[in-house]
Amino acid sequence: MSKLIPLSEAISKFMQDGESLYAAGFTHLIPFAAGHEIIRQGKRDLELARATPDLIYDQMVAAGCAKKITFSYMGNPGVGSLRIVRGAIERGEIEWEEYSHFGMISCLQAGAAGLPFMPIMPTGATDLEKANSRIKRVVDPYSGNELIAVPALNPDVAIIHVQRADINGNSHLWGIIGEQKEAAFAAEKVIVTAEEIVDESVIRSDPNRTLIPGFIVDAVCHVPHACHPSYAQGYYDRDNAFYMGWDEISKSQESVQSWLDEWVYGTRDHAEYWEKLGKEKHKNLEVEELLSAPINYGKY
Amino acid sequence: MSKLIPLSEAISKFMQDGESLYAAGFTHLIPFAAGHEIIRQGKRDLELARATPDLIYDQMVAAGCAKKITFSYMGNPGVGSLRIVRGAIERGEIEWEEYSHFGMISCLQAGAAGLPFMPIMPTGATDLEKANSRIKRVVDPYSGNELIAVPALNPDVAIIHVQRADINGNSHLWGIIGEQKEAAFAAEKVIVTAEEIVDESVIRSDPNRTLIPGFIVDAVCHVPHACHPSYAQGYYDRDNAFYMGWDEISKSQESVQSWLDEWVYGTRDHAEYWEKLGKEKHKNLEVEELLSAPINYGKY
Amino acid sequence: MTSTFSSAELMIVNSARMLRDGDVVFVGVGQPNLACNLAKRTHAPNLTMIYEAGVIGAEPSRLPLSIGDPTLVSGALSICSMYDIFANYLQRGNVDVGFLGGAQIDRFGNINATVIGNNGYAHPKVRLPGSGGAELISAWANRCYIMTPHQKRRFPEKVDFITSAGFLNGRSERDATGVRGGGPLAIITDLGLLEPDENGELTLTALHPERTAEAAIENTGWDLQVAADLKSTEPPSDEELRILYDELDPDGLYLKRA
Amino acid sequence: MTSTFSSAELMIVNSARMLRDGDVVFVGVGQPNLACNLAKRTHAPNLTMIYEAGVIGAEPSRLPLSIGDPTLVSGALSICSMYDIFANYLQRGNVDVGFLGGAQIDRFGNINATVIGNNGYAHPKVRLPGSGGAELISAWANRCYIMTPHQKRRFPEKVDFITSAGFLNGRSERDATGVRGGGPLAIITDLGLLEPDENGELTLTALHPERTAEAAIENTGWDLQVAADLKSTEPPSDEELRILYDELDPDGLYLKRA
Repeated sequence: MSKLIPLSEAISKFMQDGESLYAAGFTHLIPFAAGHEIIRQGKRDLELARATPDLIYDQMVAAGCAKKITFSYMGNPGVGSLRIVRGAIERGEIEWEEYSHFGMISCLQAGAAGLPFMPIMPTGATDLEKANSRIKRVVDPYSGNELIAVPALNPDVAIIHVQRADINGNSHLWGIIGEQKEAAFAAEKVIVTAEEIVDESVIRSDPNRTLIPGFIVDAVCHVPHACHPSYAQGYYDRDNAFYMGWDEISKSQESVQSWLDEWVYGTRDHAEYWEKLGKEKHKNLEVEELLSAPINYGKY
Repeated sequence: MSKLIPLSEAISKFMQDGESLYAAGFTHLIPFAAGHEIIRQGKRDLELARATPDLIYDQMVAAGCAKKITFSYMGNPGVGSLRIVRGAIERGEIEWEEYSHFGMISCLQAGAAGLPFMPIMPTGATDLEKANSRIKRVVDPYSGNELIAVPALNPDVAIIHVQRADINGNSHLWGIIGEQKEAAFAAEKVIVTAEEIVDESVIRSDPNRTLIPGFIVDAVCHVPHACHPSYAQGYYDRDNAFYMGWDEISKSQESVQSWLDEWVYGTRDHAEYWEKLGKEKHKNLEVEELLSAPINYGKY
Repeated sequence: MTSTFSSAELMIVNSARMLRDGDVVFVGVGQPNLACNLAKRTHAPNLTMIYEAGVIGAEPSRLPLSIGDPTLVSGALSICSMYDIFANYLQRGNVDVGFLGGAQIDRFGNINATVIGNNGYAHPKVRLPGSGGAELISAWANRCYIMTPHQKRRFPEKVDFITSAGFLNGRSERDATGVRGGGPLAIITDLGLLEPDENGELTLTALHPERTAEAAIENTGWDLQVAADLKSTEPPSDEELRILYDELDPDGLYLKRA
Repeated sequence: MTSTFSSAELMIVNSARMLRDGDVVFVGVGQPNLACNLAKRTHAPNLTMIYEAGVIGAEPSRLPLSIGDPTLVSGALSICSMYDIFANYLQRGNVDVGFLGGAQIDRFGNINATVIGNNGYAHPKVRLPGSGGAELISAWANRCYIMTPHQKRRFPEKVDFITSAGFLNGRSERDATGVRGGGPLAIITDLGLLEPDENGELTLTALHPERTAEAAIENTGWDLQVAADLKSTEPPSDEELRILYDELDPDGLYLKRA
């Protein structure tokens, strides 16, 4: 039974005001198109979790979608500060919950594995633990030593962008695979956006590449170039100029608003957004082919 | 710096009497050639750990290599009983430590992750926990509920068979990938045997396929058909007839001894063992090609 | 008396009928595998089969002979590690159905696959293979089914060792352990069906064609209760048998034609 | 006074020299990345570089601009998940060296990358990006090096918030926490090197060419001790500078030619 629906339908059906969201992708395959659609649909009071909020959550916070943000590194990767989220925290306008990267990912891992917590070895740094009451201690029953414990994160919705999926949601991902698998298994509902919708036979030709099985997926959406200004390995490059440009745009609420007006509210969908970027930008982000050596599964 | 050495040298250099061993591979890529070489070299007092001891440990126990066995399913897969190990346990001739599959694999996962234990949700079955004092309880700091805890397993040596590796030990594996990665990271020393030694460029063409990075590997050995009577996905089939035949052979110590004399002590190395199996067997185990669809990493 | 249907036919066909379309099933080789494939080719085309070796959505072109058979891998939908299959699939609650078997099954559906004998675990009279995945399937799959021939030695009042929890000493005791799965919903034998009553005690609720309650009582190690509304299972249909013999096991590896 | 060598040159070259052949280095982008690549092309050809995005053994064909740059991926040796990179690599003890930076570094090498200001964590005057991988690198890498310009505001007596543990209030306090890594071995600044004494206090142990102890003392927020055997670092060689400018950063993204 096909789960292929337009992104706008997936967001309106599966992402409700007040729910928690993990838009996955550590520095790669960041699902910007879905984030923009959430902004377009005016979702409110979301609890946003991501190891790196990145520009996607900066934009969603700027658009007023969020009441809380959970993160482990709140920067503009390779550029500097993430001005909107930072400002909201400094002014006390948003709730936040903070971990180290491994703390954050261990929360997701616990959620994916059906465990209530994950242990972490001591790090000596206890100030964050004092500031975040969700970080606790657990006693190793073998040595009697105290370890750090972090709680399971089970977001209501995970959004995962993948290079290719079939209409049932069976998904191939490659390149940096940060926490997509963990987010998908941790979440209650899973929305997959994909660069390409392929025949099931392509998925079945390489089952080791399928990090997300279709039966845990609720919706599959065909959204090429969904990650701009992030990237999809093998499909297009990271738009570093945009990441640097955002540092300027995000310096004032006015310029952010006018960017949102033009690029998100002012476009019907991601196809229009991409079109609007223009041929030259498309060309700049193009990437030459570099194929993997095939492997043989054998006919048995 | 190449780590490529003959299997006999790898075993004599890195596997010492009295050490613990995890020969990895859940139903697939079982490193029989290395097990046979351990028998040939007359290693003694080994602590053997494997989720499924399978025929490889049945043979090593028969040959007197083991003082202890740790396992989670002690059967001849698809056939029935694992007679040698079973007899040794029934007669009290060997120490043993037992878990469920998830318990066993959680021990390895803890070992790989550098944690002293892993939590497991309650299963209601407490008889094994009463029998194995290494299985403990840990209190979830969030709910106050008791969970099961299993201790880290960090074997002295892991032996991992892979489809292809470069001379530095960077290894591609596919098909069933049970616990090879976990065993490699959990162990103090890692011996890789490989169907094929390939150029580093083949490995680098598909980094997502590299489950084991070379820098944790101590020795790489080129041993084609190393898994017989188990199999290597895409290279040759499982020899089901042998698995069934072993059920007969292992009914008496005499027939086991004569099998060992002929097939292990009587062969110089695995190449000779494979040759001795004969052309017809080789042909029976052959497999037709079925290639994966390639993926594009892109030139950046 | 020669029966119209073999024990294997009755167990496989009735197990297949327990499955619902869309179920995610944790399955082993042999009879459970045949039951799942039969269901998939009849009333449950959207069944997903998961093997503990980490294979999801296999479409084997030959009958698999072990849970790690390479024919399960080529053309499967997904493959994951053993840690992930038990954690992300089973422990997380992504498995609807598990199939179990065992040397002993007791009055409350507890299963022994570890040791036989009264000398305890450390001095086994007969050492069995042990849990494998069974302890976890019985705890965490939403529904469990047990397939077993109906024999007195397999159905003791109390098992010598609880490898996999059924209802322990009664349903309330299982509930108190906090395990997520619902426990055994039915034992499918070659005589009929045993289902847990409100207290978790296995009672005879249905008989297969030509089988009798007397035979079931005689071949059970406890005082088997018979349901007031004892039912009869539908005989295996021609179509079910055709699929089994012609499509699924043409070489007769698990099924011998009567 | 115009210096012969730029601050960036001095920090990168001296950081590179800290690395040993065969080291496995957990590295970020920017200056640490240049230091590692310089070491690999000079005295440490067998260096393995690991990025927290899960990339092992990258051979980028262009200078990476973020830790998730696709150029790190194409042609890398291995890629793993974020959980695995922190668990199996860093927590397990497979990382020899980590590079760190931070807004504040104090007398005992503790680092603040979280909040500036005296109102506490909940009411930050300046909210910084936070830990990312830093808390874990400082705890679990066998050796840590900190690269930072030598400025008084970066070197307070005590940091406002400990994001990453150095020696806490002294070496014995770090030891008592049971963390596996050895802590910061050196702070490489644009003036010289600070190294921990037996108590874990950072002291000036070496000066770069044309730099003075007075400048270092003046630009440090605590009473900086100067080692009795104060050394001088070797000036960057022509070959080191050639590799940096011609091979590693030909477009001058991180390095501006004097």
